[in-house]
Amino acid sequence: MQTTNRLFFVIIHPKMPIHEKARILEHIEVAPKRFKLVISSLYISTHAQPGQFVMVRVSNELDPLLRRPLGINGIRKDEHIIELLYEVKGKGTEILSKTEVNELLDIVGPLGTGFTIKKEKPFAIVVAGGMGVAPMCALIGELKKQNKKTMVLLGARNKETLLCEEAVKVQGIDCRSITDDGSNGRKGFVSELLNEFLNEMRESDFNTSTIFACGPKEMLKVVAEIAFQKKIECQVSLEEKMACGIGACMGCVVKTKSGHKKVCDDGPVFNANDLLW
Amino acid sequence: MQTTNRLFFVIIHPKMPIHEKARILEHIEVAPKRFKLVISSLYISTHAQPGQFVMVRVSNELDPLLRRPLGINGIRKDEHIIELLYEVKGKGTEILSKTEVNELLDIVGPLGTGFTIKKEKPFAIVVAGGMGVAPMCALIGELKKQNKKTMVLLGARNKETLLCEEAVKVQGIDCRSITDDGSNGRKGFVSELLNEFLNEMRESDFNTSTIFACGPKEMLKVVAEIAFQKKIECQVSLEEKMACGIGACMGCVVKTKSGHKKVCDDGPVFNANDLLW
Amino acid sequence: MGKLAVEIAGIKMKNPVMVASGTFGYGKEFEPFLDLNKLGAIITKTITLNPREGNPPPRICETPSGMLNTIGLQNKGVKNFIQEVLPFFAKLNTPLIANIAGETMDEYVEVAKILTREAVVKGLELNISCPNVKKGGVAFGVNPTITEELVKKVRKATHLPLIVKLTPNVTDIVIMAEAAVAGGADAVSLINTILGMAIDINTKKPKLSMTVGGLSGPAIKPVAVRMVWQVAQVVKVPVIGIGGITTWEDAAEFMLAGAKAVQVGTANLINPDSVIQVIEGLENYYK
Amino acid sequence: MGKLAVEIAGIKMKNPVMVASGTFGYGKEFEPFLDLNKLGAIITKTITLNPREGNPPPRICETPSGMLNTIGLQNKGVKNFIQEVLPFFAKLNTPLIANIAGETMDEYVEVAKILTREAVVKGLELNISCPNVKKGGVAFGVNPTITEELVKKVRKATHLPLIVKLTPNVTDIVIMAEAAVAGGADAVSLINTILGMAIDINTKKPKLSMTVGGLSGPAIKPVAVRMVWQVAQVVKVPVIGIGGITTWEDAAEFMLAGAKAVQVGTANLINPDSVIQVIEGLENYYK
Ligand SMILES: Cc1cc2nc3c(=O)[nH]c(=O)nc-3n(C[C@H](O)[C@H](O)[C@H](O)COP(=O)(O)OP(=O)(O)OC[C@H]3O[C@@H](n4cnc5c(N)ncnc54)[C@H](O)[C@@H]3O)c2cc1C
Ligand SMILES: Cc1cc2nc3c(=O)[nH]c(=O)nc-3n(C[C@H](O)[C@H](O)[C@H](O)COP(=O)(O)OP(=O)(O)OC[C@H]3O[C@@H](n4cnc5c(N)ncnc54)[C@H](O)[C@@H]3O)c2cc1C
Ligand SMILES: Cc1cc2nc3c(=O)[nH]c(=O)nc-3n(C[C@H](O)[C@H](O)[C@H](O)COP(=O)(O)O)c2cc1C
Ligand SMILES: Cc1cc2nc3c(=O)[nH]c(=O)nc-3n(C[C@H](O)[C@H](O)[C@H](O)COP(=O)(O)O)c2cc1C
Ligand code: FES
Ligand code: FES
Repeated sequence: MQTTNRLFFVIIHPKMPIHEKARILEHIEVAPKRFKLVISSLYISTHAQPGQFVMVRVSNELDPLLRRPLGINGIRKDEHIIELLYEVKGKGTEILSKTEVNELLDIVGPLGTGFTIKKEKPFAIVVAGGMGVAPMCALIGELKKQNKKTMVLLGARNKETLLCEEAVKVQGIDCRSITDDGSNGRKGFVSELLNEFLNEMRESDFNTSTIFACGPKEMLKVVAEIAFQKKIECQVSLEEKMACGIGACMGCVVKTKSGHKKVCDDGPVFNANDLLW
Repeated sequence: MQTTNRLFFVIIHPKMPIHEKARILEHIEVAPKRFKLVISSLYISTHAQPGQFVMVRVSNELDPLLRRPLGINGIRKDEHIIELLYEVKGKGTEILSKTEVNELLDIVGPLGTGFTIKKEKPFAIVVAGGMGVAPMCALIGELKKQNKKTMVLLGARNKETLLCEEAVKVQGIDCRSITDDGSNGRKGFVSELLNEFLNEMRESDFNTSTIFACGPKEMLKVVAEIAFQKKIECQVSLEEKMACGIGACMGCVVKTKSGHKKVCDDGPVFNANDLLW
Repeated sequence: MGKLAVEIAGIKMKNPVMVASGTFGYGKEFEPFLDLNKLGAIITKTITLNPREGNPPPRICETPSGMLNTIGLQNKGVKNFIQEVLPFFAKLNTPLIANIAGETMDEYVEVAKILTREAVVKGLELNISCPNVKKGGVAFGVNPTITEELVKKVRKATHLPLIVKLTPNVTDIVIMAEAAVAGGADAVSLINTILGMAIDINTKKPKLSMTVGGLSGPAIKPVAVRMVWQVAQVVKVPVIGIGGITTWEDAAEFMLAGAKAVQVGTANLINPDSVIQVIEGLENYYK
Repeated sequence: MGKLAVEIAGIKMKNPVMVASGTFGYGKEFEPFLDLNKLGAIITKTITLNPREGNPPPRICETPSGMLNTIGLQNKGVKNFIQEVLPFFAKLNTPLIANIAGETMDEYVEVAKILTREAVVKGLELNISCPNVKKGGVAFGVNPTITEELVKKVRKATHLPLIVKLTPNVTDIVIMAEAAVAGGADAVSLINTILGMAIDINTKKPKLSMTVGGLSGPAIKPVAVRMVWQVAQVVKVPVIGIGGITTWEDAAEFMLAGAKAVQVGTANLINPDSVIQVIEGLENYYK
């Protein structure tokens, strides 16, 4: 809630999260048990980078105690708005899903190290599985702004839970999708789409491409393996149980080639090659 | 939630509470931090006696953990409705105050041993201090039904928190009131009204009168002392911290001349003479 | 007998879900809410030789996801129990386990002997968290030598299945469990409440009349699961898990930690039908 | 200096509210949320002689009104601390207390010696919940003789104010506090986390990589208040209360139990500005 001395922190703190109560502007069930939250936050919308997240306090009581991490799904800087997209999994997200428009949401953010979009890489392949699509929407928007040639590959359990496809397509961005049960037309895993698309690509474009991936760990592993084989840069966004989200508790580490790294601070986005899966 | 074998329990269980989720029909802030809850409950409205209470679960989470005891303020048998009247004190009642019409309220009731209205006592003096008025409204209704000659004496901190006076008066029942700050006209404690009224009464009516009292412990003590001096029967409704409300945990005892008694089961209404204050 | 049927310390139960001592009154209070015949077993509130008035109020207070109590073993004594309470249980087909305590070892032995004569009593649970009057009020159950001696004495006094209920207020719960088993326990149950305290900052006084009390409820579940897991890896007798169980998932968690059965305590006070929810949930889970 | 100013073990503080070891990173992480110069003192995450990788993930899980952690004292060792972290604290006017631990007594002594040379370090807090490698991994802090010996050794190695942080996983916390004082502690702080455990019923595996972990947060507050109260009645040195403090009311409760100062732990992780709320609340309360 403290907002003084911001300028000072700009200098010493490249990442400067704040703790604020932000107003809910919209809250819609976009698919069964999947909700979109539209929130007013001048500060977070101004500073957020694709791949970053916020920590949400879902209750003022002591149970559930911990904040829930949710990726930033959309950044609408002009409107001072951020969007979250989440699935109801357990009791925290269940409580969250009951909050109503006009209520204040207690959030800390923007947090973490997001995706790195590099000048020297004109091609982007975005791979999202399930709710892993959430942070990818913000990324896709930024890729478009930076004129990257982007292919979006989406996987989900079924047609109903395949989110954001339309939103990507209306922006004129290439997008293919697949579902576990084939209910959207094609059956299988998103890694198949990736293999297929890489076969269509010119191999000479591989080293000027980046794969950005988010989704279940098993999916990320397969994607990372493919990227490694083809020598394509691969950035993956990981999930780990978190207490603080700000790098203070060391609770959220993953094993990397250079020791334990904090998902909330060093990540959530990591170079796939640095990880010990 | 179990409602089978009711008839069976009627026989072996004179008090037969149930656990149910009852719909909220109205929820109004009748005074600052004072709320009235109107709830649909066929079972409780049918069986409740004046002076009984319900145990309310204000949250599905584990904090706050315990149910909150609230007296039954109104019993509208024909409409299958009960009313509660409560003050926001701490976090439980704070959460309760946020529940909305049409939500289901998780309650156990009716509980406890209420007031005893005796054939041989045609005169009733109802003394209520502060939120102690809550269970008295149900009692007053019943006294009227049984054609008792009733005087209601109400005390409160100030005019704003002096509740139910109008509701009593429109029924044509005598009612006097007093406030700590004099903001309703007269300044002082409700025990003064009692002394005054007893002075107006014929002493010969004392042994055919009952004083029914509910309010802060200090007030009840004074009322009990007055009743003892004048040899008037006095029933007081007590409060004690409760866990179960159904007589199982022994958590809510008060000291009486015959040992520890459970407020939730032997009470909340006790004969003032039985208590060790 | 369904899939969930178990035998603990020789007591046959329809399912491994009991109600914990002191949180289920004498059973009667729960009749309006559930069918008592569905329970695995009913453990009574602690019974002592002589009637006890218990501690003065206030006796309970709420804490984050838990509660403190200092009931002080209020009960009308073993004789009254046999006369007034036992007949009710004779009509049920759920085994009744009598939880007992004393201020001296002799009192434990005496109560055990008296209850052993009662056919309705199917087992005894020893509450060793009780203050040992001869040792300045320190609980019996925090000393392994005293625990073993006490269990041995009660063991000699009864042929009934003997469950020893351990207190968590010790450095090493495994040593205490081993002492109970060495003394002749047929099963151990754990945990009893953890010593805690709360102060009202307005009155500046403790919230409980006796200053300290026993912490129970979901807050203590992680401690209970840990202790059950530690003990289950070492002792050969069945372990009964207790502490913060409010849902079938909690009960399953204790079973995975090594408990053969569980007891539902504080949850009964919050939702009087909790134990039925736990049983039905487990029936589903193990089906 | 305001009304709340205190001196604990010779360390002057603006107010009695510190941040607990391991829950405030190295302070920097909280700069965006609060003014570090407002705190009574900052306790570092535990520092060991050599760098430690800590335990594998998963390291934390949520429990009712609490959390379990098994960080495993991940830190880059005392040398790195002096080079990389200390300079930051040199710029603050809030006293820095270094929390230290070792796998052997010699390691404790060594770290204490090294840090005593650093002017920025205003005091030491001994984390004696650490497993004692020579004694099969049982924590130093569960044995009074070992505790006293350890404290004595560190006492000889440093002239800095010495706070001994007690573990609650003992039968009698008072004996442990007395041992620490006998060894030369200038203050005791309590409690560290309570051993706990949680199992995921879907995967059937423990939720923490090391199976057991430390329980912290509001759930343990009643246990912590009780222990602080027990210890404060007996020892002559200042008692620092820790355990589940999330509001100023909680802090006041510990002060009423006899604590001269408090530490805010888990609450920092939930609301990064918690400690400021606590300080401002106390300022109001004691005004
Ligand atoms: C950086 C990051 C970004 C995320 N972004 C999104 C998103 O945009 N949309 C979305 O739907 N989900 C996202 N998740 C997953 C989301 O945090 C969990 O689904 C959520 O915390 C579950 O909480 P619960 O109370 O419903 O579940 P419970 O099972 O009750 O949670 C219990 C505890 O486990 C933690 N937990 C449970 N699942 C996860 C998980 N997958 N990752 C981390 N912690 C977990 C909770 O935070 C809580 O502490 C993200 C996770 C991380 C780490
Ligand atoms: C039989 C009975 C009938 C009652 N009827 C009414 C009523 O009709 N209207 C009304 O406004 N209040 C009534 N009360 C008081 C009401 O129960 C408390 O105000 C309420 O429980 C406070 O809860 P909280 O969470 O807001 O406060 P907190 O202070 O957060 O509560 C903490 C704990 O203390 C208990 N507690 C706090 N105050 C009391 C109290 N005065 N009596 C018993 N337990 C308490 C709570 O139930 C809870 O367990 C009644 C109490 C009893 C025992
Ligand atoms: C109000 C109350 C009274 C209790 N009385 C007894 C008792 O008489 N004897 C006993 O052995 N345990 C007693 N206990 C302890 C419980 O049986 C149980 O061991 C403990 O509460 C932990 O389980 P829980 O968290 O499920 O409640 C009591 C607990 C509560 C809450
Ligand atoms: C994530 C985490 C890490 C901790 N690390 C340490 C540590 O390194 N050294 C230590 O002495 N205590 C450590 N603790 C214990 C806390 O300092 C504190 O004693 C305990 O958590 C109880 O206080 P709380 O309930 O306010 O958190 C840690 C606690 C947590 C939650
Ligand atoms: S969640 Fe605390 S360091 Fe990452
Ligand atoms: S509240 Fe449990 S016996 Fe009265």
